[in-house]
Amino acid sequence: MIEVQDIRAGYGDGPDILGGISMHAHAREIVTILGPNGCGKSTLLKTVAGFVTPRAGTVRIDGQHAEAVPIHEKVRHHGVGYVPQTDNVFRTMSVAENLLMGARDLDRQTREERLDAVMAQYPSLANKRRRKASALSGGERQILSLARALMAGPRILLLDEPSAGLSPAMMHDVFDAIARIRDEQDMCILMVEQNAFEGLSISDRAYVLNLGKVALTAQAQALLNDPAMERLYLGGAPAE
Amino acid sequence: MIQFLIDTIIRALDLALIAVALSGVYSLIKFPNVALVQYAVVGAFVGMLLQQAGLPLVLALPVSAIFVGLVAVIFNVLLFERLLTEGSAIALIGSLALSMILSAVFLLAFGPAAYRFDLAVAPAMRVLGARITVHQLSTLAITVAALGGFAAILFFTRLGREMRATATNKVLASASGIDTRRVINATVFLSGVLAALGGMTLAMRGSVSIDLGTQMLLPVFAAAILGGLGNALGAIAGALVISAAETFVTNTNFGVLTGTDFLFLPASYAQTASFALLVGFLLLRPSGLFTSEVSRV
Amino acid sequence: MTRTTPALATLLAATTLLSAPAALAEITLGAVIPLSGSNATPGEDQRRGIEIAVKEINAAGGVLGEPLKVIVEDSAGKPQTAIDAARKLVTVDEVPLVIGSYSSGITLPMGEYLVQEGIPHLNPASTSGLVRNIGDSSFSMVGLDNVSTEFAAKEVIANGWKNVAVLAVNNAFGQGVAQEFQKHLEAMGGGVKTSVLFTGGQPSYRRELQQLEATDPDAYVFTAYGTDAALIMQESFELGLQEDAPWYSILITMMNKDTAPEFKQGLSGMDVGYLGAGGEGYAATYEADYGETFLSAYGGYAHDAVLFAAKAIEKAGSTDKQALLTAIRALGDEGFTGATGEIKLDANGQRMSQPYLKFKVEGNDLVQMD
Amino acid sequence: MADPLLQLDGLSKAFGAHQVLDGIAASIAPGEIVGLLGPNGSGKSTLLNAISGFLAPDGGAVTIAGRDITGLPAHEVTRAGLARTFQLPSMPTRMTTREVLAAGDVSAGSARNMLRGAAQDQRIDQLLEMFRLSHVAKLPASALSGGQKKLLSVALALRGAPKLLCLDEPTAGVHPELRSEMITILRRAARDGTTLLVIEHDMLFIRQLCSRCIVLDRGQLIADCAPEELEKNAAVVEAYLGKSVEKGKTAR
Amino acid sequence: MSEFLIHVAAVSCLYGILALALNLQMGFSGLVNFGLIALFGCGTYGAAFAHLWGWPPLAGLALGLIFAALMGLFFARLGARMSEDYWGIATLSLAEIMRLVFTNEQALAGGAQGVSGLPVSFAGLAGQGAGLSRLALYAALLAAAFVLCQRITRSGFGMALKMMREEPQLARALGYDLGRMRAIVMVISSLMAAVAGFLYAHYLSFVGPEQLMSHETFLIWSMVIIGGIANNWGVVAGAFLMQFALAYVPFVKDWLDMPSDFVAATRLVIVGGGILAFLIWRPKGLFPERIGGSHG
Repeated sequence: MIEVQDIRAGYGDGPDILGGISMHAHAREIVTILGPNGCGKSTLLKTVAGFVTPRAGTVRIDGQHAEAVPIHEKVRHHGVGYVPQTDNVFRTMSVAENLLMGARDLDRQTREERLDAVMAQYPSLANKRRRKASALSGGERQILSLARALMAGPRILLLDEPSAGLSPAMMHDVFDAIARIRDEQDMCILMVEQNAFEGLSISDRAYVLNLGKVALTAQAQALLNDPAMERLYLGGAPAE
Repeated sequence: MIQFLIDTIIRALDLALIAVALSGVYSLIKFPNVALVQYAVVGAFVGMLLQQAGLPLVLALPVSAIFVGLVAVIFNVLLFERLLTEGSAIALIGSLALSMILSAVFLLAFGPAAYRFDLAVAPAMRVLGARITVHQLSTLAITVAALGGFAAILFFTRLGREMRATATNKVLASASGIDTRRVINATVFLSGVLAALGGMTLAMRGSVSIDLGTQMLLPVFAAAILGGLGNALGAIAGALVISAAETFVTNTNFGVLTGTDFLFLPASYAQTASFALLVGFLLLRPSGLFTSEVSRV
Repeated sequence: MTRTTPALATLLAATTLLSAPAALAEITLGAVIPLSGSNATPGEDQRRGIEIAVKEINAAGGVLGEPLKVIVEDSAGKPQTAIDAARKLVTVDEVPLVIGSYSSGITLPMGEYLVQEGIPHLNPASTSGLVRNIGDSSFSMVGLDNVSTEFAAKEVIANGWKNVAVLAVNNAFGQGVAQEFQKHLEAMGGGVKTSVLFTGGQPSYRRELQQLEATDPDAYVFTAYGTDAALIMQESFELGLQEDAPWYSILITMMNKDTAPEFKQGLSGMDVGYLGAGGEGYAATYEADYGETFLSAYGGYAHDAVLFAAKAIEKAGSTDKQALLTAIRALGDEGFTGATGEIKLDANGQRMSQPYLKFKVEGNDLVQMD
Repeated sequence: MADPLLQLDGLSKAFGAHQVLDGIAASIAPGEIVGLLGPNGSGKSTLLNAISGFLAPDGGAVTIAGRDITGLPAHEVTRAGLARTFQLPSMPTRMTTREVLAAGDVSAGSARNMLRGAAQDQRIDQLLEMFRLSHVAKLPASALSGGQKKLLSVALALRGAPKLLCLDEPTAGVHPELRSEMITILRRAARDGTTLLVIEHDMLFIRQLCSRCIVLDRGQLIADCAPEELEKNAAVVEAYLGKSVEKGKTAR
Repeated sequence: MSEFLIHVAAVSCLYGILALALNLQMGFSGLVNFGLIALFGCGTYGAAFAHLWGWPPLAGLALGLIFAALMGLFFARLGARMSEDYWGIATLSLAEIMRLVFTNEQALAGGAQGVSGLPVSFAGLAGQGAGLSRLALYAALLAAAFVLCQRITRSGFGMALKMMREEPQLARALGYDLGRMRAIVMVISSLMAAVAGFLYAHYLSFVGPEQLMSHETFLIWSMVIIGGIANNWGVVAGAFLMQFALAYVPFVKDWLDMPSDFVAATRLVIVGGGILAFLIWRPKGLFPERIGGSHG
């Protein structure tokens, strides 16, 4: 569903952060992007999402060119959902309002139905629907952000470090939720993750980036069993 | 005392609409747009021209407000979107420059004289010993209605939700499918409408000349900053504080201090009061009076 | 290199402009008056006065046989602009004499500049007592405030108003009027409860008016220009200040034109006499040319300043500065009759006698009282 | 152990309700190279900011070479002998690499140097050479690659001959060639007497360089041991991998 | 040389000094000062007080310099805690407070009517001598200010200023006391502005609050932006360009026979439009900053 060909990208007048990356992801698949800080993981995700326009190369969604499509259009017309790393909720707005933000284009009835469905699925949110999002814990925010992205009924989900700043228990909850979403909704999930083992344990495939290039790509299970992972999860270049 | 309260409220009326407009736009595009005070003058002049052209006042007000809203959007698209890529200070300088150009346009089109709406003027009513004029009441009504309408849009409509969402988290807003540029321009439009109404209500109470914008600039800023730039409704509170300070400075008889019967400070010290308050405030609490957000480092 | 091109081009263009001299043989005078800013109305009146005077003189054969021309520059109501304008007149147009300006705050610094340059200066409007000190090549075509405020104070006492509140525009003129008026009134046994100076161009003067009202005076005495005065009158009407006590205007023609009739009922005041004996012709021409009556009292003085200057040049026989100064002094001694009556100058070069008039408002117009 | 160079006593910092640093106590002896580890969000960068004066801690004390520097502004901390780099070194767009290095000598900022020429050429040339930056000396510093910027920022930090150098991920995103360069440079600095505190994810780097590691998790110090012992440390493995986590066992 | 040309050139020199001062603040140190005219006003009112109190003119200069240094320090102190746009508004406010106080306090330098009759420098010289002597003096001072700015901005201190402008965080980590540097920059540039103000007062022979209108500050801004931010040559060129452009507006009015409001309006348009046009189409100005200007 996502096909990226030879993209180069960077910010402003700065150098290329992505130096020609190709990758792809299908429906009902979690693809994780790994790599040390500064390797370009987040930039790749942002380029796929449409926050960054690539300097060269193509991004296709469902076979259609989407390099120059800004994120809000992708969300509304291409079935893309995006969850940023930090600052991933509208802090000054209530939980219910946060969720409704995810379902802007739906008619009232569908919106209410989805809202009820989400509340049923994540009871921790249901109890706090009138609370301001700033009052939620980190894990609850992550779930809220995920739920917000799901409200629009996307087919592709882009997640930027969903485990950042979470305690292991919360991290489990979040990753469980992500895996469930893939299985229940046939979602295509592209995820950037620092926490390699946790991330890989729910992933199908992974790309390891280094210095703006794909250093390694493999099935998640294969990577998990790779003895080099000890080094890899801490960010070293696997080529050594 | 009653007179003090009324004077404070009337002065707050001068400031509130424009200050709210300034703060509202600031929440989305993080630079203080100085040209907004000039939009108020545009609104007043256009409103008066429309009335002269035979439009009844009830029509002239909204038509002029919408016109100014559109003008604000045009300037935003042509000018400020570009300048903001260079930074907020550059956009601020650009808005100062735009203000100067607008002044020049006013000067050529209207000359230096002061203008008023064609309104019947009646002597003030006495309420509890204080004087209130009809136009003060009608502009109070317009201002309250406009601010109420703005608050209603902000809190009860989809656009308002999107405005608040974009203000709190622009990235997430676009990730939720919001066309943030459109939301920003909608807000800019509303700010133009508010500013124009501010200018027109001022003109209904007194008169408008080309200097109005310059005179309003700092008190309006003081109100908006005191209210916490970006906190639209805080600007109303800011306007009240500023106008109370100004009214105190001009309404107080300092004669007792010097042993004379009457000693009033020059009324233009009212402005000095608001600037001094502003500078003092910025020194003590650079983020404003009514900011609730804990900013993260 | 290309970068400097626009700058060079601008300079070149500017210099070309500069070096295009007035080819015609003309006698050229300069005038600096407020054509923009809050005094634009009296400024326009002055411009008309000058225009009429130039026409009259040229119709009668010009000065020294040459056509007369007056270059009018805008002071914009700002000293700096006025001095720059005067500098342009003196150094570029090389005029032998400059007329100007309107308000004392402008006339003083500009006059001092002209005195330093040794260029004769004719003051057609400013009445501040400080004008007397500008210098010995500066002359006034109008009587100064010490005379006018004394007249006003007498009027106020005669009306039975003992304690008054004074409102004056915050500039050299207004400050002078307020001080002089208070001095004269107190000398006559009256008193000023408070003097409020206001800054022009505001959207509202409620604050100043409320300060005045708080002193509960017998009458309000004020002096203000054009649209500022109009708003003051409107707001004092709205606030009911006109019901409580009468209003009296010093130099009433400055404000009458811009104020709507409903806000100035019962207003009285004084002004310089803008028409002396022999001024009827001027009034008639003015109305014929501009289709309305005088905008202010000061057009006539500007008009007379031009006539006075022309006559002095004739007398001097040239535009040489020294000769012209001598001629001006001589003319001031022997007296000269213009539209505003006889102009005789004292040793300080100031007009000695000055007609003043009492006015009251009827409808939209000023009616002269005897 | 000799008198500690850096001493942290119960250092705490909270952002709103979120306790980012929760009573950190540690000490570093002169000449040590210490790795500062911990998963994302564990408080490493906050700790560095609190030590270096970029954040005022809520409680606790920081002592460097016996001097209490708690709550001092950043420039005074630097002058007390502590230099630091940033995780994402952002460099000026309107200054060349050479100019940035010229500004790196803090004495330049005193009024005395106001009229003195900027570039003490030889010293800067040496630095450019040493940090393999000669070929980019005349480029705007912002145009350097991520790795070059990291080298430049280390060069800047070392110019003041600090007692303690705190590095925030010095090799992340750095090209392998420059990476070994960086290690050489840091080793040399250590040999010359600079004490190092390094935030780093790369275990290889940690093993190559560090004699000791301290590990943070959720604002608390959970381990202080040699790098070899990390894998055996249950708390560390749990914090990093979450492998042996059972629900309910987690803190808070 | 025409006297008017000498006049415009002389005023351009004074504005060149002001533009250099603003450039030092804004161009090299990133200090967005919208109250520059207040520092200029310290110089003009220093001269005015000396004149009023019968002091020799040079005492007025000393007075103006002291005022300016104090005011500059206060500005710097304010800037310690504010983001740049807030600081801009705060400095604008301070300049307005100063203007309003001088407008309303008659006891203080004449209130709205200002102080006139200050001795004009070199007034005693005959013919064009006075004008040319003034021009020579101003040009020499402009050259001195230029050399000073050039030296400062190319020195190690200049590098430190640029570092503060672009990467304040990094500058702090390097041990720079930004508050102190801001104070030094503000004092130096304030003194420059005050010298220009003092000379201007003794050139115009008049000091009044109208000279402190905020439009004057923006005029100097336009010189810096059009000439080239952080380029000392550029801002001096900008000062001359703007002064000449403005000085010739009245001639254009005569030429085109435009109404009198044309002059005031055209000045506003030249300043405002110049700023906008350059911000949009050539944000680096006519003479862009030379990156790496301190070497090679």
